[in-house]
Amino acid sequence: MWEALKRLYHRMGSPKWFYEISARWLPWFAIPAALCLIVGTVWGLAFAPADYQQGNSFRIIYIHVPAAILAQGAYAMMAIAGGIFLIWRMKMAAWVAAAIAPIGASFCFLALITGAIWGKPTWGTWWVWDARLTSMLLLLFLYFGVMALQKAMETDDTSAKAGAILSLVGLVNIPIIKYSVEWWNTLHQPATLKLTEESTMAMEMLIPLLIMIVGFYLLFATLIFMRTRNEVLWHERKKSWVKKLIEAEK
Amino acid sequence: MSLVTATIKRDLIIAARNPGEWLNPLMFFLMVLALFPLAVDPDPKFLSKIAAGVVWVAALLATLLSLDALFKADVEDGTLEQWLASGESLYAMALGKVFVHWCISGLPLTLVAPLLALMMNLPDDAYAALFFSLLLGTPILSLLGAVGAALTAGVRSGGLLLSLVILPLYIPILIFGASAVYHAGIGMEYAGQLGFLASFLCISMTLTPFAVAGALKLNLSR
Amino acid sequence: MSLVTATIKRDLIIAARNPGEWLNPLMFFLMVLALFPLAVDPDPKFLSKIAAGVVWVAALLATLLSLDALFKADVEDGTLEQWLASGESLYAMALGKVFVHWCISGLPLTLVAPLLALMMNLPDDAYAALFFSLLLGTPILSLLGAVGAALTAGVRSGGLLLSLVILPLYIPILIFGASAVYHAGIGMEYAGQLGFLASFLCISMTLTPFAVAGALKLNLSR
Amino acid sequence: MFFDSFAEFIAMGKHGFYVWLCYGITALVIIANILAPIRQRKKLFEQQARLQRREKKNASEA
Amino acid sequence: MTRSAPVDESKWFTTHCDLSAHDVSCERDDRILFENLSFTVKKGDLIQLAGPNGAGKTTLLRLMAGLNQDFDGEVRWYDENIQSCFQDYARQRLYIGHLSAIKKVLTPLENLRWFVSSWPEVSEDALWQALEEVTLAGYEDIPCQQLSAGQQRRVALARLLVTPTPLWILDEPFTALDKAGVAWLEALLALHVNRGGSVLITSHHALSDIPALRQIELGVQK
Amino acid sequence: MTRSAPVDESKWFTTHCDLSAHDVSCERDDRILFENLSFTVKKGDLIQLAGPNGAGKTTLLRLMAGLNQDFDGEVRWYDENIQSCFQDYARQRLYIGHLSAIKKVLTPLENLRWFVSSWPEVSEDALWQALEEVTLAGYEDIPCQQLSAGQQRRVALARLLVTPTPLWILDEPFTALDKAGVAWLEALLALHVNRGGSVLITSHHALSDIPALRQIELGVQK
Ligand code: HEM
Ligand SMILES: Nc1ncnc2c1ncn2[C@@H]1O[C@H](COP(=O)(O)OP(=O)(O)OP(=O)(O)O)[C@@H](O)[C@H]1O
Ligand SMILES: Nc1ncnc2c1ncn2[C@@H]1O[C@H](COP(=O)(O)OP(=O)(O)OP(=O)(O)O)[C@@H](O)[C@H]1O
Ligand SMILES: [Mg+2]
Ligand SMILES: [Mg+2]
Repeated sequence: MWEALKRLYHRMGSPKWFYEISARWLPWFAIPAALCLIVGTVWGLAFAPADYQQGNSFRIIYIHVPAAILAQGAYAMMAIAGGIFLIWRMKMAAWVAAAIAPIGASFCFLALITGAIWGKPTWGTWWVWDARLTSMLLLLFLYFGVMALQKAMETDDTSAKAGAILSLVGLVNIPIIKYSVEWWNTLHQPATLKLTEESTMAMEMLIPLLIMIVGFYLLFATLIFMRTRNEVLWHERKKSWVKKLIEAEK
Repeated sequence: MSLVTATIKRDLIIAARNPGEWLNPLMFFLMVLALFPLAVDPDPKFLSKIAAGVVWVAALLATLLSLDALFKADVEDGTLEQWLASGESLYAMALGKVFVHWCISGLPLTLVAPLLALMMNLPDDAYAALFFSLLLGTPILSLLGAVGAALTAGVRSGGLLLSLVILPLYIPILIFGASAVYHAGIGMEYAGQLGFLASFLCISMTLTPFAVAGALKLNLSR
Repeated sequence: MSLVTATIKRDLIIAARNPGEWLNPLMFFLMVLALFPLAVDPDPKFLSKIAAGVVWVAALLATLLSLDALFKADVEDGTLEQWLASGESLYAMALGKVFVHWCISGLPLTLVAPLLALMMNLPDDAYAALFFSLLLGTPILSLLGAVGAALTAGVRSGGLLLSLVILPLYIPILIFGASAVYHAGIGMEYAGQLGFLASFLCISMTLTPFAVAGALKLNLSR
Repeated sequence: MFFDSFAEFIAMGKHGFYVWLCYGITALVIIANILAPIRQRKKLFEQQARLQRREKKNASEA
Repeated sequence: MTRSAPVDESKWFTTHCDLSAHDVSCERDDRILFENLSFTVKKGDLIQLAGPNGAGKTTLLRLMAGLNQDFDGEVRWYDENIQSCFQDYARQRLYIGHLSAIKKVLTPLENLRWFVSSWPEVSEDALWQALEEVTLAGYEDIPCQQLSAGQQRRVALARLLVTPTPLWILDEPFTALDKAGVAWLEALLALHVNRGGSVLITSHHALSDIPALRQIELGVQK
Repeated sequence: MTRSAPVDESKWFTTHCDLSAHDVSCERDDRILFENLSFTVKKGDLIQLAGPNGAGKTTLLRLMAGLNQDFDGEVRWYDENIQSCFQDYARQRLYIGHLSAIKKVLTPLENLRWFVSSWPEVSEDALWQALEEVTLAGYEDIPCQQLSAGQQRRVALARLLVTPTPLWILDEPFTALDKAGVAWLEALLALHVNRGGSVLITSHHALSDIPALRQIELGVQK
């Protein structure tokens, strides 16, 4: 078991192996992702009952919540991949981290924008400085910082290392940021505007949500594969296997 | 193609290759906006009262920070020296550089400010005023800022010095810009403030390039 | 004398010869404070309410701007390379540089902030809180900022990038610092916030130098 | 189907605008996320192919 | 790096050089660098400014190029003060200083294109040829930051091949060039002098092979 | 600039140099700079890295100095990887790169003092003597920004006279030196090699006079 894991780890370190295997894996993520997203969307939009309080605006939940969950998870994944790169010098990890950043940021943006749009009919305002919302906004800032830094560095190696260092520092800070924002919020904020509490959701509402969450995860995986494959090609472009690949394409 | 247009084109190409040049001021703008509710008070009513001022202060600071790099790279790599050696008009060069700077900082800022003002709960009536006051005001910020940037281009830790030189000059624009938005928000007339900004824009468009040209020459006569 | 103490001494001498290095952050602090009454509302009651937050925001921005130069000069003139070549601990070097930075930015700022808070009509009870929250908070700003400064030292227009990288990390300090002052102003307990700042200071004093050392190495391995 | 008619489905009570805006933006973001790596890949292939052609030409000249 | 693509020399330039220094004196920091220096640069002259470090070679070169007005005496172009006919003068001389004015994010071709934008008669073909001659064929489309120090200098020197000016003013042009590069540049200088051009140059390198060479020795440093 | 003040050479250093490269390979941007390079630097060796611009001389030098870890193969100091005995190694070699690590606001003496702070045994007197030998007597108390390029380089080179290390690693040390300076440095290198020291150097300058000289030719640029 341990040996098998170790072998997998070493193989994951091999870009060529990853490139070849990911081509075979991609459809196994992409097709279920599309299915889940389509089924979940249709179910959520057309078949799930309306919320008795919020009416139909509640259907936004089917993208809002999956996007919010993923945006947070993606940051942790990016930081961990960066850490693996820094500690074990595994280049694949750096490329995965670089691939995650824009995807995570766009999901973060989606969570924010769908939340804001949802806020208008429910709270009568696009934005309030609620703890949850604020910490999501700060997460977006963290993503921006990492991406801007990666862009600004001149060489591939420094860009990967700088991004990794910053995302690790950010990861350590996330709980602190979250704690401070929540503490701040409970002191300042009149508790009138709150996200719906852990409402006991009806089954017909919950199942499409779960399907959407699974769909978003699969989509996320697909996107990471696609981007990481590009990173592999770019960084290995002078290796003979990539050269052959490119020649064969013509 | 003259050296002026060639330089404008070149600077725009550089900005296009470094998206950070125009994205970073925008992100900074957003972040500074977020500081206030966090530090002061997130109550929507309160925010709606300070929104006009805070949005303007944030826009001003974002412009200020982006100015640091305006001439510094050109001084350090010798581009400016070549410009001066070419015998072409430094006045035109100054205007060209400011134009490019505004395109990559003031203009995007003006375009997104109304969106971000939503977060500050800006009164509905004030959006037009915010947009137009920024549209007239940000070019002035770029023009005046260019004077400071040119003066401090040769200085090592120029960023902070630049702020000190320029902030006092920015005060009138800040006052008129913010008050236009504030007055619009409480339903009052704000054409006067915009008029002031427009006329100030005309004056600074004609005068500041001279100052910029003079300051740039200073950096070189060593 | 070891290289660390020699460097601290040298940097302090440099700061003494360039008074701008420590005066500029102070003046910037003052100017940002002055912007708010002008842009928002000069009513003393209103000011007294926002004073805590605005003073903290201004202190944060002043620190941010002074960070840009922290490692840049050392990278560009080869000092850092020599440091690395010397084989001495980069961890110690990072701490030493941050210490000097705090001495010439955070410390003077902490000392004058109570004076300037007078202008913002800060409630009488809040002065002690302002002083102590800044005394504990500004070293954290310097420490976290050093990470950003080290990461962006090799980058051309680093100033803005640095802000983007660092601002989100500054939020908890801003929140606790400003709220300590605010609560003191309305006669409430603020030991909790100071406690948070103190413990955060301890954590960042032990951890950030590693990140700084790692980031500095990046700038050299070319 | 929860809705009685297609028009009702589009209207979503009074919240049609918000719901459809959300789903529209989401669709755009997802499509952009899918297209970006595909275009990146295409560009990479073209660029590298051009480079390899040039290298070959240089090698044969030398 | 041979002169593979000789330019059509009959058309190379229409005016000839007639630059003269009259009693030029200059001091920096209480120290007289040179005093009452007079000399002329005419058709076919190759003048090397020699002298130890800090003698004032760069200073003299810059004031001859019209980039520095902080001196006593007069520099004339065809009997007119260079400042009063600067536009004219600038089109007749090419100045390449220590700094190469290369933008790192742009390609060699884009950089060269900017350099010659004041000379609309220079064709795109000529630029490609020039880059080929400085052995940068194949590097035309690579950002300059990926080139070595010597290669970047070659991009700057490629201007010598495309801009039709009779007078070249060059400050340490041999820096960072390898042996082949040095030989090529020497040959180019000889060619330029032979076809009736003039060169004013500083270099610690011995330019012995060119018969037209004249040296001006600047004061010994103390 | 003669060797007026010879140091007590018997005490100059206690260890000798034993540095070896084993199958070192390095590539940058798709291009192999060198491959499977092996050589040793022993007592009395003077090794010059030669090759055209962009051949990778600086890169090789930096990795031999332990400043760059981005390569394949191994560099050893007395049969131990330099990274694992870095502290030790660092005290036995002196690295002077392109950048001189001179702080412009400090005087030559203060700069030199910082350089030697890791060697407490170096006396203040030795520093004065060293500055005198590089013909900077009288300039000890003048801020370095008022010195010319060559004079600043001399301040950096003065370290060769005071730090007792057997191995010198020098990147283009002749840059900006005038003829007297070049002769002096050549003599110093010969002396160092004669007394049992070792030198690893890059220079486009021909070091013909020193018998111990060995050249390592790096690949031709393409
Ligand atoms: C810009 C505004 C908003 C942001 C940034 C935001 C952010 C978040 C975040 C971070 C989560 C947590 C996901 C998780 O980890 O479980 C979440 C969940 C949720 N949000 Fe929002 N939200 C916003 C607006 C809204 C609005 C207006 C509503 C509805 C009135 C809403 C309803 C929900 C619900 C029902 C959940 C899932 C239940 C839960 O996990 O507690 N959100 N949102
Ligand atoms: N910005 C300045 N401020 C004050 N003095 C200066 C400045 N620049 C140069 N100098 C002084 O002018 C003198 C001449 O400098 P210059 O650069 O012309 O020398 P150089 O002959 O080109 O020397 P090198 O061979 O080292 O390039 C130097 O001694 C220097 O002290
Ligand atoms: N930061 C960098 N990123 C990418 N490539 C680099 C970098 N620095 C140098 N190179 C490449 O490495 C090669 C070798 O550079 P290096 O500076 O070692 O050359 P050199 O032999 O010292 O040349 P010179 O004689 O011009 O100083 C160059 O071709 C350059 O393109
Ligand atoms: Mg000179
Ligand atoms: Mg080199």
